[in-house]
Amino acid sequence: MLIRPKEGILDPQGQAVEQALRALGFEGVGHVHVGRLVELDVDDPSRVPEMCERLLANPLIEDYEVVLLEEAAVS
Amino acid sequence: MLIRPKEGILDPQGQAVEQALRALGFEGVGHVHVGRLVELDVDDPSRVPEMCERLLANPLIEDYEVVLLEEAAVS
Amino acid sequence: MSHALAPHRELGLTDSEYEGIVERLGREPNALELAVFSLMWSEHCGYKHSKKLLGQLPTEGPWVLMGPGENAGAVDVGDGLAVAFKVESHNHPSAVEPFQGAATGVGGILRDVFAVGARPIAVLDSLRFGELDSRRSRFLFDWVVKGIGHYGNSIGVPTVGGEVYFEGPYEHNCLVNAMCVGLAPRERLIRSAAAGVGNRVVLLGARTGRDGIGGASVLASAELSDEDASKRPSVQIGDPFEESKLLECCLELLQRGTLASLQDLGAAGLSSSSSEMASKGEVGIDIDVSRVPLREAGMEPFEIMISESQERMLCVVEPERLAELTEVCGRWEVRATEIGTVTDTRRLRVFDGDDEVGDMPVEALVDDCPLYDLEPAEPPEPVYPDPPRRLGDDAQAAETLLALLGSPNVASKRFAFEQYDSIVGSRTLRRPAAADAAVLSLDHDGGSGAIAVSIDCNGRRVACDPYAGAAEAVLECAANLACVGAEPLGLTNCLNFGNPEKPHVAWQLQLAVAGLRDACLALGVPVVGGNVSLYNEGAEGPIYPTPVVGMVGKLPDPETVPGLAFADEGHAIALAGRFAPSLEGSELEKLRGRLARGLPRLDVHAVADSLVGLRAVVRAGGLATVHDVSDGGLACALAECCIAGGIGARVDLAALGGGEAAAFGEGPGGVVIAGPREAVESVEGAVVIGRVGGDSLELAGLLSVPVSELAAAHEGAIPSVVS
Amino acid sequence: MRFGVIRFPGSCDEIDALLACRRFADAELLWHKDRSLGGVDAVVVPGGFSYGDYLRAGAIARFSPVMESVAGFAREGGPVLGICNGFQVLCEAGLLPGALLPNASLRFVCRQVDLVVESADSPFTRACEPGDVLSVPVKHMTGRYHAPDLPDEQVVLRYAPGHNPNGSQDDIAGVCSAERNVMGLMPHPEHAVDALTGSADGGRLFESLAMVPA
Ligand SMILES: Nc1ncnc2c1ncn2[C@@H]1O[C@H](COP(=O)(O)OP(=O)(O)O)[C@@H](O)[C@H]1O
Ligand SMILES: [Mg+2]
Repeated sequence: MLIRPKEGILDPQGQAVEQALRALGFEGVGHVHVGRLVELDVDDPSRVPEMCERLLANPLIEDYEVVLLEEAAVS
Repeated sequence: MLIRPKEGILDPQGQAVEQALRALGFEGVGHVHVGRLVELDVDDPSRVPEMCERLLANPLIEDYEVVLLEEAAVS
Repeated sequence: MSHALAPHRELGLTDSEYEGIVERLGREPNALELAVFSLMWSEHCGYKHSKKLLGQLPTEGPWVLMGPGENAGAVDVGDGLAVAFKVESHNHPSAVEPFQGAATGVGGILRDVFAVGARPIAVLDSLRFGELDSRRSRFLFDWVVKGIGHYGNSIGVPTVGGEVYFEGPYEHNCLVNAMCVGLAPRERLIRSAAAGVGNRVVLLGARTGRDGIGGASVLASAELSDEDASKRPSVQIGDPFEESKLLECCLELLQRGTLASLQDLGAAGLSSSSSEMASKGEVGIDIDVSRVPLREAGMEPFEIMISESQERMLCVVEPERLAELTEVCGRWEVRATEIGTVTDTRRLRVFDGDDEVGDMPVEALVDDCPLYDLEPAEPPEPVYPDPPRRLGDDAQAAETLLALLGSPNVASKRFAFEQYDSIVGSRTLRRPAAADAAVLSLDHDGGSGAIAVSIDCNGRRVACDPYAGAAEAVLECAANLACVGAEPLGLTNCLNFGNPEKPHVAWQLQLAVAGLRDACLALGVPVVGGNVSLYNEGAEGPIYPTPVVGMVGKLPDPETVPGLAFADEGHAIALAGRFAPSLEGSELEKLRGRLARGLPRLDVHAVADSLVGLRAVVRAGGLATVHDVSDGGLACALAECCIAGGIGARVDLAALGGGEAAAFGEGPGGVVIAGPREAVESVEGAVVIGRVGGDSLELAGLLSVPVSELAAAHEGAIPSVVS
Repeated sequence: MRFGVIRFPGSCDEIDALLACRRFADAELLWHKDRSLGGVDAVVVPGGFSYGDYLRAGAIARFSPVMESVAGFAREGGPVLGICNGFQVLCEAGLLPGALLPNASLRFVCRQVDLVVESADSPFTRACEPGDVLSVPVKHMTGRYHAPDLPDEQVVLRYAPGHNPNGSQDDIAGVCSAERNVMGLMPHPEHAVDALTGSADGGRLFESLAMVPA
C-alpha cells in the first residue's frame, strides 16, 4: 500500500526534504511528498482496501493506493 | 522512492500493524513491513539514486527502490 | 445558490443576527463579509452565551500584569519577571483527528503565550474520555497523548503536568484542554493592540492553505454527529518545527523592540486576529489577500481570510523597521510578508490586489456580537445516567482499595506522562507524580525561588453539584500548590460545557461560575484569562460540566519542597487541613454505580484558610512528605505515598471516625503529611494517624495490603488496557 | 577550556547543554550556518529535533555547514559529544558507527534510567570508574541503537539491567569512535547536573571533558 498525504494537506516532511535536497545542490526538484509504504502478504487481496480504510491509512488526511504483486514477484 | 527497513532488522511498526490487523479480524496476513514513500518531480531522474544514497535512505538500516513515472503518468 | 438553507443560517447565524449585520453595514453583506461575520459572531470568538457570566469573576490583584482580554494573562513573580499563562480547548478537532487535533491544540496555546512576549516554559494537559472499556475511547486517549507529546517534545517545551479522567458522558465528546505557561522580563510583555496609522501589517510563518475553513463557527458550535459528513472540516496538520522557528524569531523581534504589536492567528485566522488588533488599538486595518503566501492554488479571498492554517502570527511594525524585521526573519528562516496597513478608518477592509472585496466596521465585528441571556433551570430529573456498577457494596476494604487504585481515574497516569518530555529547559524541579504540583525553577532566568503549576477539575463532582464541584476544582489546585509551599498568584480556566441554550446546561454554567468566583475570592486569586468551549454534546446528551482550572503560584525556596513519597522508616504520618470526607460524589460511589445529586455544604473560606497554614508549614521545611487527599480518598492518598516511596505504613483512622467515609470519602482540604515526629506534631490541627514502615499498607481493623500489590494495581491499570 | 554547543533550527536542549557545560568550564553556542567553531576545545551536539527530524532523526542536520567543521575537528582528534539527537546526527554523519531506530515501544519515552560506565578510557568518562552507576534521564522516540559489528571497546555506557528504555542492542546507551574522541549517547547528562532536579550524576561527563588540557 502506498499511503500519501491528501492533496492540499500540509506536508511538513515533504517540505523539509525538498529544502534539504535543494541545500544539497539537487536542482530541479519539486512537489516532494513523504508518505508511508506498507507491505504485506495477504491470502485474500480483496480485503486490502478495507484494511487501509480501517487501520492503515487515515482517510481524513491520507489517500491510499493498493499495488498488488503476484506471488512470484514477491521475492 | 520506496524505502524499507533492511531485512533482519526488527521492525516493530510492521509487527504492530500485523497484530492490529489480526485484532481487527483480518486473517491470513503476514510479513508486514512499514517503510517510507518519497515522491517527487525531478528534471534529471539519473540523480535520484544519489539523492537516496546521500539523504533519503540510510544504507545501514534501509533499502531503497526507485520507481520512475513518466511525465504523462503523473496526474 | 442552491442551498437548502439561507447562506447565513448555513453558517450558523440566526435571522436576527443577519439583520443586525445588514443594519451595521447599511447593506447586504457579500459572501466574504458574511463568512467573516459568522465567525466573529460565533460562540467561539464572540462569547455570545458566556460573556455576561464571565464578568462575575474577580480579575484584579496587585501582581496582575495582564488580565482577561489579552492572548494570555500575566502575573508578576518578582525580580523583574512575569509569568504568562492560559488554558484553551481543542475538543472538537481532537474528536475528529486525535493526533493532529491535540498537537495543534498545543501549538495554538503556545502561540497565545509567545504572542504576549513570553517564552513558553511549560505545558499542562487536561483530558477527558469515555470509559476505557470503549475501544473508541482507548483510541482517542492513545492518539491524543501521542499528539500532545509530539508537539511539545518536538518544540522543546516540557509538558510538566496534567490530568485525565474517564467517564461515560465524554464518550462522544472528548475534552482536550492544554495550558501553557511562559516567562518574560516584565517590560517585554507586549499587547496585541494595533498602533500607529501607516504602520505595516506583516504575516509571519507558515503559508496559508484551506485548513479548518468553517472551523470556528461550524466546528465549534454545532453538536457533533456522524451523519453530517458535509460539516467535516479539513484537518489541520501541526508543524512544530515551523513553530519553533517562529517562536525564536518572534522572541528575538520582541527583544529588539522591532514590533509595535503581535497577535497569534487562531480561530477564524486573519479575520479575527486583524479585527481584534484593530479593535484594541481603535484603528482600522487594510489587508490585501493577494499578498498572502498560499499553500494551495486557487484559494478565494474569503478562504484566505478565515483559513486556520497553523504556525502563523500577525504583527504590526513601523515602516522604517521593516528591513530589520526581514533580516531577523531571514536568519530564522521564517517567512515574513507585508500584507496590509494600519489605517484611521476603524474598518477592516479587504483587498484582492486593487479590488476591494470586503469592508466592515471593526466595532461591529468585535464588540457588537449579540450577547444572549442564559435561561437557567435546575433539571427536575437527573441529567446523567448512573455510571456502570463495577464493585459490590459488600466488597472487603482491601478489595475496595485495590479497585480504586486500579480505577483509571485514580490509577497512575505514567502511561501518558512518560510520553512527554517533562524536563527540557532545565527548570523542572518536580516532575509529574513527584509532587502534587509541578515545580519550575526561575534560577537560570534571573529569578529567585520557583513557580508551581497545577491543572484540575473533577467533572463528575461538578455534575453532582455544579457550585461545589467548581469551587472544589479551584481549591484542589490551590491545595496542590500549598503542598509544595506555593502561594497562588493567578488562575486561568476553560469552561467546557454542553449546549448553553438548554436550560439545565445554562444552570450548570451559572452555578459553576459562581463556585469559581467564590473560591477565587476566598483564596484571593485573580482570574487572568481563560477560554470557553460550549456545545460539547454527543447523541446521549451533554458532557459532565467541566470547568478546568489552571493555577500558577510562587514559592521562595525550592530546597524545602517535599515530595509526595513516604521517605523514611519511622516517620510520623498525620492528616492536616480541614477535611470532612463524604462518600457523596466519590470515586467509590462511582464504582458502585451511583451518582449523587448534591455534595455536602462546602466552607470555601475554612478550606482556603487551612491552605495558608499548610503553605507556611511546608515552607518551614521540616516535612518529608506532603500529599493532598483527592480522588479515592485518604486510603488512596496513603497508598500513593507508599507506592511512590516503595515503603509501607501503619495507620489507624479511628481518630477520624473510622469507617468507609474516613478511608474512601472525598472532599476538599485534607492533606497527608509525614516526617520526623516533632515536625509533624508542630503542625497546627494535624492529627497523627500512623507511621511509615514495613512492606504493607495497614489500616487498623480495615485492611493490610503489600505495597507491591498496591503498585501493581495502580501502575498496571492503564497500560494493561491501552498498550 | 571552552565548550561549543551547536544550535540547529529545531534543537531543543542546546541551552540545557550550555548551562551544564558552564558548570565546569566556559561555553558558547555555535550557529549551524557558521563554518567556524570559534576555537572551542570541545564540541557538544545537543538534543532536540534538528530541522524537525522530518526524514530520519539527524539526517538533515548532518549536512549543515557547521557539521563540516565538526567533522574536521573530530578528524584532528578534538572531542565531540553527541547527546540524543546529537548522537543521531553523528551517526548519520558517519562520525560514529551504527544507527538509531524507532524505540521498540514505538512511543516517546521520558524517564530516569541507570547507566553503567563500561569504559573510563575516554575523554568523556575519565572522571568515572568502570562499573560506576549514573542516574540520568532519557527522552526520545528514536533511540534503539543498532550497530551489527561494533567492537566491545567502543561501548562506553550501557543501560543497567532492566533499564533499557528502547530495545537497544546489548543495552548499549553510549558509544565512542575507534579513536575514542567522538562519543554519542541517547541519555541526557545535561539534565542530570543538579541534585534539585533529581540527579547530578550526568555532570561527570562534562567534568571529564573539562579535565582535558585546553
Ligand atoms: N473562562 C474565562 N475566564 C476568564 N477569561 C476568559 C475566559 N474565557 C475567555 N477569557 C478571556 O477572553 C479573551 C478572549 O479569549 P479567546 O478568544 O479564547 O482568546 P484567543 O483569541 O487568544 O484564543 C482572552 O483574553 C481570555 O483570557
Ligand atoms: Mg490568542
